[in-house]
Amino acid sequence: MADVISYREAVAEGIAREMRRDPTVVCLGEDIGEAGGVFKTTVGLRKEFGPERVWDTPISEQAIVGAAMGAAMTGMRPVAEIMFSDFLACCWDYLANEIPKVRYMTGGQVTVPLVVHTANGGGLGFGAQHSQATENWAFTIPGLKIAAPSTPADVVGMMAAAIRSDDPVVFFEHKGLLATKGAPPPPDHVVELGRAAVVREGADITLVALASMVPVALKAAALLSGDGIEAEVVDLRCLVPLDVSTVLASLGRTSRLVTVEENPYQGGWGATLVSVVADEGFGLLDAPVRRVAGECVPLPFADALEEEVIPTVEKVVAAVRDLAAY
Amino acid sequence: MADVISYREAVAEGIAREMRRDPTVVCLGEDIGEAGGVFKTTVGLRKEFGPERVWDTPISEQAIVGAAMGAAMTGMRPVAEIMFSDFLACCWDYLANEIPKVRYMTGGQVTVPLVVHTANGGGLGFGAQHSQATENWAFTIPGLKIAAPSTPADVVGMMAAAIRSDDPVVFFEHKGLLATKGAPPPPDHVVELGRAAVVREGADITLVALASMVPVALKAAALLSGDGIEAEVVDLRCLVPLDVSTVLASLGRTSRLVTVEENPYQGGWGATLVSVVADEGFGLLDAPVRRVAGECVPLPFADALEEEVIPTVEKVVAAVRDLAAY
Amino acid sequence: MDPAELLAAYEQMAVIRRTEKAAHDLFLQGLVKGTTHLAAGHEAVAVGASAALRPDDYVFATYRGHHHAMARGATPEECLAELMSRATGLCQAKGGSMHLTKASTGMLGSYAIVGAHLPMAAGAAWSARLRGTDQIAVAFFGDGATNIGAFHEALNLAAVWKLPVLFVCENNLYMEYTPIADVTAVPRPAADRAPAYGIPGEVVDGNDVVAVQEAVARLAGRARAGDGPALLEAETYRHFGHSRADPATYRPAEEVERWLKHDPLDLARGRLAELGVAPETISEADERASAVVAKAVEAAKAAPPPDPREALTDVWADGGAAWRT
Amino acid sequence: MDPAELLAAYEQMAVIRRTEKAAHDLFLQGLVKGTTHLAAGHEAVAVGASAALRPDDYVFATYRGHHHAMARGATPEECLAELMSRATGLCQAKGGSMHLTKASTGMLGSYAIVGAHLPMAAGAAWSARLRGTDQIAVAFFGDGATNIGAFHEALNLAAVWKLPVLFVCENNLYMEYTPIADVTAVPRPAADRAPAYGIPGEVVDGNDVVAVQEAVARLAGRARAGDGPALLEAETYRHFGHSRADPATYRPAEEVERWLKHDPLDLARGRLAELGVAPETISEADERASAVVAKAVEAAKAAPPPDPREALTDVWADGGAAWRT
Ligand SMILES: Cc1ncc(C[n+]2csc(CCOP(=O)(O)OP(=O)(O)O)c2C)c(N)n1
Ligand SMILES: Cc1ncc(C[n+]2csc(CCOP(=O)(O)OP(=O)(O)O)c2C)c(N)n1
Ligand SMILES: [Mg+2]
Ligand SMILES: [Mg+2]
Repeated sequence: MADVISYREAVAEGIAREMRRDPTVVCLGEDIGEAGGVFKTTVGLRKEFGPERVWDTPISEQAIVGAAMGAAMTGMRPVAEIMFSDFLACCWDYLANEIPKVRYMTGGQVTVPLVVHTANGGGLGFGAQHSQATENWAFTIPGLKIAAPSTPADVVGMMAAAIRSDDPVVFFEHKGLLATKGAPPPPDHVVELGRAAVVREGADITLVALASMVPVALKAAALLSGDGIEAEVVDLRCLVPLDVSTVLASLGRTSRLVTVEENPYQGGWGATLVSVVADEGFGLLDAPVRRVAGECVPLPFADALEEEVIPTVEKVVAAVRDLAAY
Repeated sequence: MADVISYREAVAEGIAREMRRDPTVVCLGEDIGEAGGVFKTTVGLRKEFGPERVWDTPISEQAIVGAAMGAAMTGMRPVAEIMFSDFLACCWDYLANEIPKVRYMTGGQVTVPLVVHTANGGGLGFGAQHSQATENWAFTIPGLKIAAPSTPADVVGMMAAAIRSDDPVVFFEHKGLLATKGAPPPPDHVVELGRAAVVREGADITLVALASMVPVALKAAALLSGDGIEAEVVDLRCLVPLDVSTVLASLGRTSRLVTVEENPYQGGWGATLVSVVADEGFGLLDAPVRRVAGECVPLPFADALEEEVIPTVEKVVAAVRDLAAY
Repeated sequence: MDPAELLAAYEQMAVIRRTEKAAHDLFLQGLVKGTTHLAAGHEAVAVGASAALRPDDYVFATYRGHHHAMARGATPEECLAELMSRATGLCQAKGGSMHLTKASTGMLGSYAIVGAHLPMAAGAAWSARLRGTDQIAVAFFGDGATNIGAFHEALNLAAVWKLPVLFVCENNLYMEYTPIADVTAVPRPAADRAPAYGIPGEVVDGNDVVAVQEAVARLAGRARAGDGPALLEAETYRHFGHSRADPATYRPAEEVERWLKHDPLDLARGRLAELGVAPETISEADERASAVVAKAVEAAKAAPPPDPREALTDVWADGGAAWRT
Repeated sequence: MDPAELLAAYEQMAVIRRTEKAAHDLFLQGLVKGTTHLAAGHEAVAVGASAALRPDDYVFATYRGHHHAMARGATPEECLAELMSRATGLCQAKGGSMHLTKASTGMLGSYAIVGAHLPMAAGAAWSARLRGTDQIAVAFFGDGATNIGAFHEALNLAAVWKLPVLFVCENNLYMEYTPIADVTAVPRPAADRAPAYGIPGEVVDGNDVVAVQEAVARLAGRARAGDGPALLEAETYRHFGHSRADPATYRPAEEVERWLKHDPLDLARGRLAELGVAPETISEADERASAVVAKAVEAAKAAPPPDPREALTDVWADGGAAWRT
């Protein structure tokens, strides 16, 4: 394996590793076969595993995810691709009403070990219907596990955990990170779902971020360090299970919290985290809690406009400076 | 008009009033015509306005809401019924990606004056796929207005505002309130969207509730009064626009906040409200903020189980007592 | 079907009919909460199809699915206990009438979002093919489901992938209260759509258990042999209203009468007589059915309610419901 | 089409072709961000259909919709300015290539979720009928869209309600990179589905602007007269890849070659010659088209970027974006 691996390659690598060890892992989605996926995140799978394990589908998001569900209930571990996470809306019934509920409503008779992986997020000028960070949609639905890695190694390790999970996992791959590179994952790399990572230590404030917002938070932390403010940065990695313990532990050290979220402020995941903190961590807080989140508007096309809507390093720095002055 | 009107009758009355004053108001949905709707919330409309204004549809949620959108863009004010709010998942693309975005993404060229009204919430033993409180799904989507009245008069007044609104409104009618009765609305009753109501005054704690949780909060307040705790109860009435000012003003008086939400804790609307308060209202808070919300599980069928999942008066009382002791 | 098979099918239909009647009565007595969608009148579809399937085949049904659960081996007691919110219910009282499921016999659930289970059935068939078994999957659904998007997507995918799946429409002429003809562009909501997927589309008398059994056996054989999916439209009628206490006044009296005269149990009795089965033999089957259901009602009534703590189990495969760590 | 009409159509197609070429070049130069889906090769569908419509009819298109915007009166400058994120863009740079819209001429948007606009078009047609105008609505979509649920729901609703709406499929043989034949159960993804909705389904040479104009005129007349919707499948081919810089290597060389020989502009030129239009007249049209597009490129380049504050406007009808009070 090379010295570095891209996030994009890590997706295919993560899936391939599991396909090698478990013959029940199969892939389905639009243009994922010969073409290797629109984001090239399934390159090589068709070649290595053949058409009986890597299936091109029609443009039928309901059939893709519904068929994955039926297969998962009957002994397979399907990995379904929904090209852009915005399109989860086209099969939302399966994500909201079927997959996460069937185990519970049958009194535990069935399990649904499947992964829906999808390209998430903005910043690339794809406009209102191809740029959303929709992890918070999934977060409204009990019964879904939610993974959103920020590094190539985590992509591989969390994909392993997701595919091995007997529970349904929605796996968000951030479009803005696809080209980024990082250390390759060791063999048999598995990152347990529900474990946040403290990716930078600091005593003054806790920044909690996810996916593409992790590098944003880290850049902001580096700038703030110049001001003498040392930020601790927590990469949540998963929304469900939500690693509240790691966040509260960090808050115990810093007493201040800012969430950095790409999804809109209204209904964003950070709100739930903040509400836990405002309850269980109230005594730890020395200052208001702030959320740097997407503006409550659709995503605009022009980059000059998109930057106004998605959190940037500058916005995070400004929020932290403001709080530090509290 | 009678002395009292039921919440159920208020829905039909609210729609009828607008249909009388504006010929562009038309209704469409499954079984809404002759049958008067599965919840009998459109009784009488077909008779009064005829089949050219009250349209029965196939079981095609996407076509229903998509057609409403096309009609709204071209001079009509459609009122589309989605029978149970769980089924919003079947047309989520329209609610998430089309209706709330088209105005913005065309640079303001079009407007979408439509109402999607739907029966929401649990407590009736309808099980996992017919009992959800899904107002928080809509709350993840910028560009939708969200109404969820708790009294018959508000149903009529908010329906008037919703139908007259040039913006799309999702109108949640709570199944558990349909049979409740209340004072009839005066003629020309219009309740502006985005105005919460303080439905009980109290100096010790603020309870913020929505729809069926308003009577729950009021009952809890009455019990707490016996303990000498006077709760102020705020009926939010809308999630968008969200009346933060009324909540902060109440908090200024009480210094303590509990949200009472039927939707699940994870991703529930109260989280966003709490996050605003933990930021802008931090200085007002004397105690942790608590959210009494739905458990993070699907809705079970048996009432003994459903009661464990949906907030009850007892749970609200316990949360408040606990906080009061802080 | 030979006389013994037909008699067994008849008895199964008689059990279902009485269970549905019991469910109706229990609903009116307030012992069944929420809602029920009774399948009295549809018995021959479930029983005829089941008779043509293998025990390891998969079945997916709708909120109107009691008959399918029982045809695949769920006992009246398990079903009624579920409806009555008892701990002994088929889904431990977590599912209710609309979600009867017996996974151990391949009855993989009843789904209450119209049409949603058609892609699932395609997926189960895909899985069977991938695992190299020759199981098939069957989805049962109503006429109303033929106008929803998931129907179209499932049929096309199943056809393109040549999946061993049957789509069996129980055309009972109505969605909830609206005649299907008022909202459907073609006279046969299911069969007339088959050409759009290049698959066979057949119509069968859904009240004739033998006709259903034969049609399903033929189409199942085709599917098992690798010749792909098929659509079967079974004409039938519901004896009760759509749900709960719906009196179904939207249905013309003479239509109801005509269909009640074309009762699946009567038809089966006629066929049994033709095959020379003695009237007493049939009566005995009826009596056994009555006894089973009467006992089931009592047992379900006597069963305990679920432990409230069960509300917070079985979200995840580990049995728990924790969403945070 | 008489010679003057055909010449006008030709010139419009020439303008579209050159605009698409310009968009491609500007994308490669980094002046167009995000993505583009060029319609070069599809011009005759848009121009032929537009020639058959009334100015007050409604048009709904897809992310591959530049040709429809221009055929309905958007200027190359407005379109290119939008693609180049300029304040003067058709949607003030908030929409981008995938969402070109010119509501003032009834071009009610380009939608980037496959199939989503078909129900909208049905709704616009319903609205026309309710308002008692005799406008019609037309939805243009790709072959790939015929397998998504919204297609099915829209067609059935339109048929049942007999709405004045046309569904025009631009069958260019591919979804993104996958041949439509690999994932569709019938040979003609659109036309072969028409019987499932009891409506006419026709196939037309989508590269022949005259044939398209005639077919649309006929079906539009039918719809306007109250005879309901129709499906038209226009066979065409895209000259560029699916999007951005896709080289489309998944397409066999001889297939590409065959289609490039069947170019809509060449076909129109041939027809013009048959009608006796002089070669110089055609060349003049070409030159005018080139000049218009060259000027549009310069004007768009010179236009200012949008005011960043525009990011927070136009969510609501009052022009604002406030979600709280
Ligand atoms: C997506 C969706 N829309 C609407 C409903 C409400 N609903 C439940 S049953 C039903 C009628 C279904 O009719 P049909 O498919 O003919 O089945 P039947 O009840 O006649 O067996 C409707 C509209 C639903 N459950 N799901
Ligand atoms: C619901 C949905 N699924 C997938 C996509 C991604 N996607 C964009 S264009 C496209 C291919 C569409 O093919 P077709 O309908 O034939 O139109 P064409 O691009 O050939 O004009 C796909 C799969 C999408 N935009 N929407
Ligand atoms: Mg029916
Ligand atoms: Mg195509």
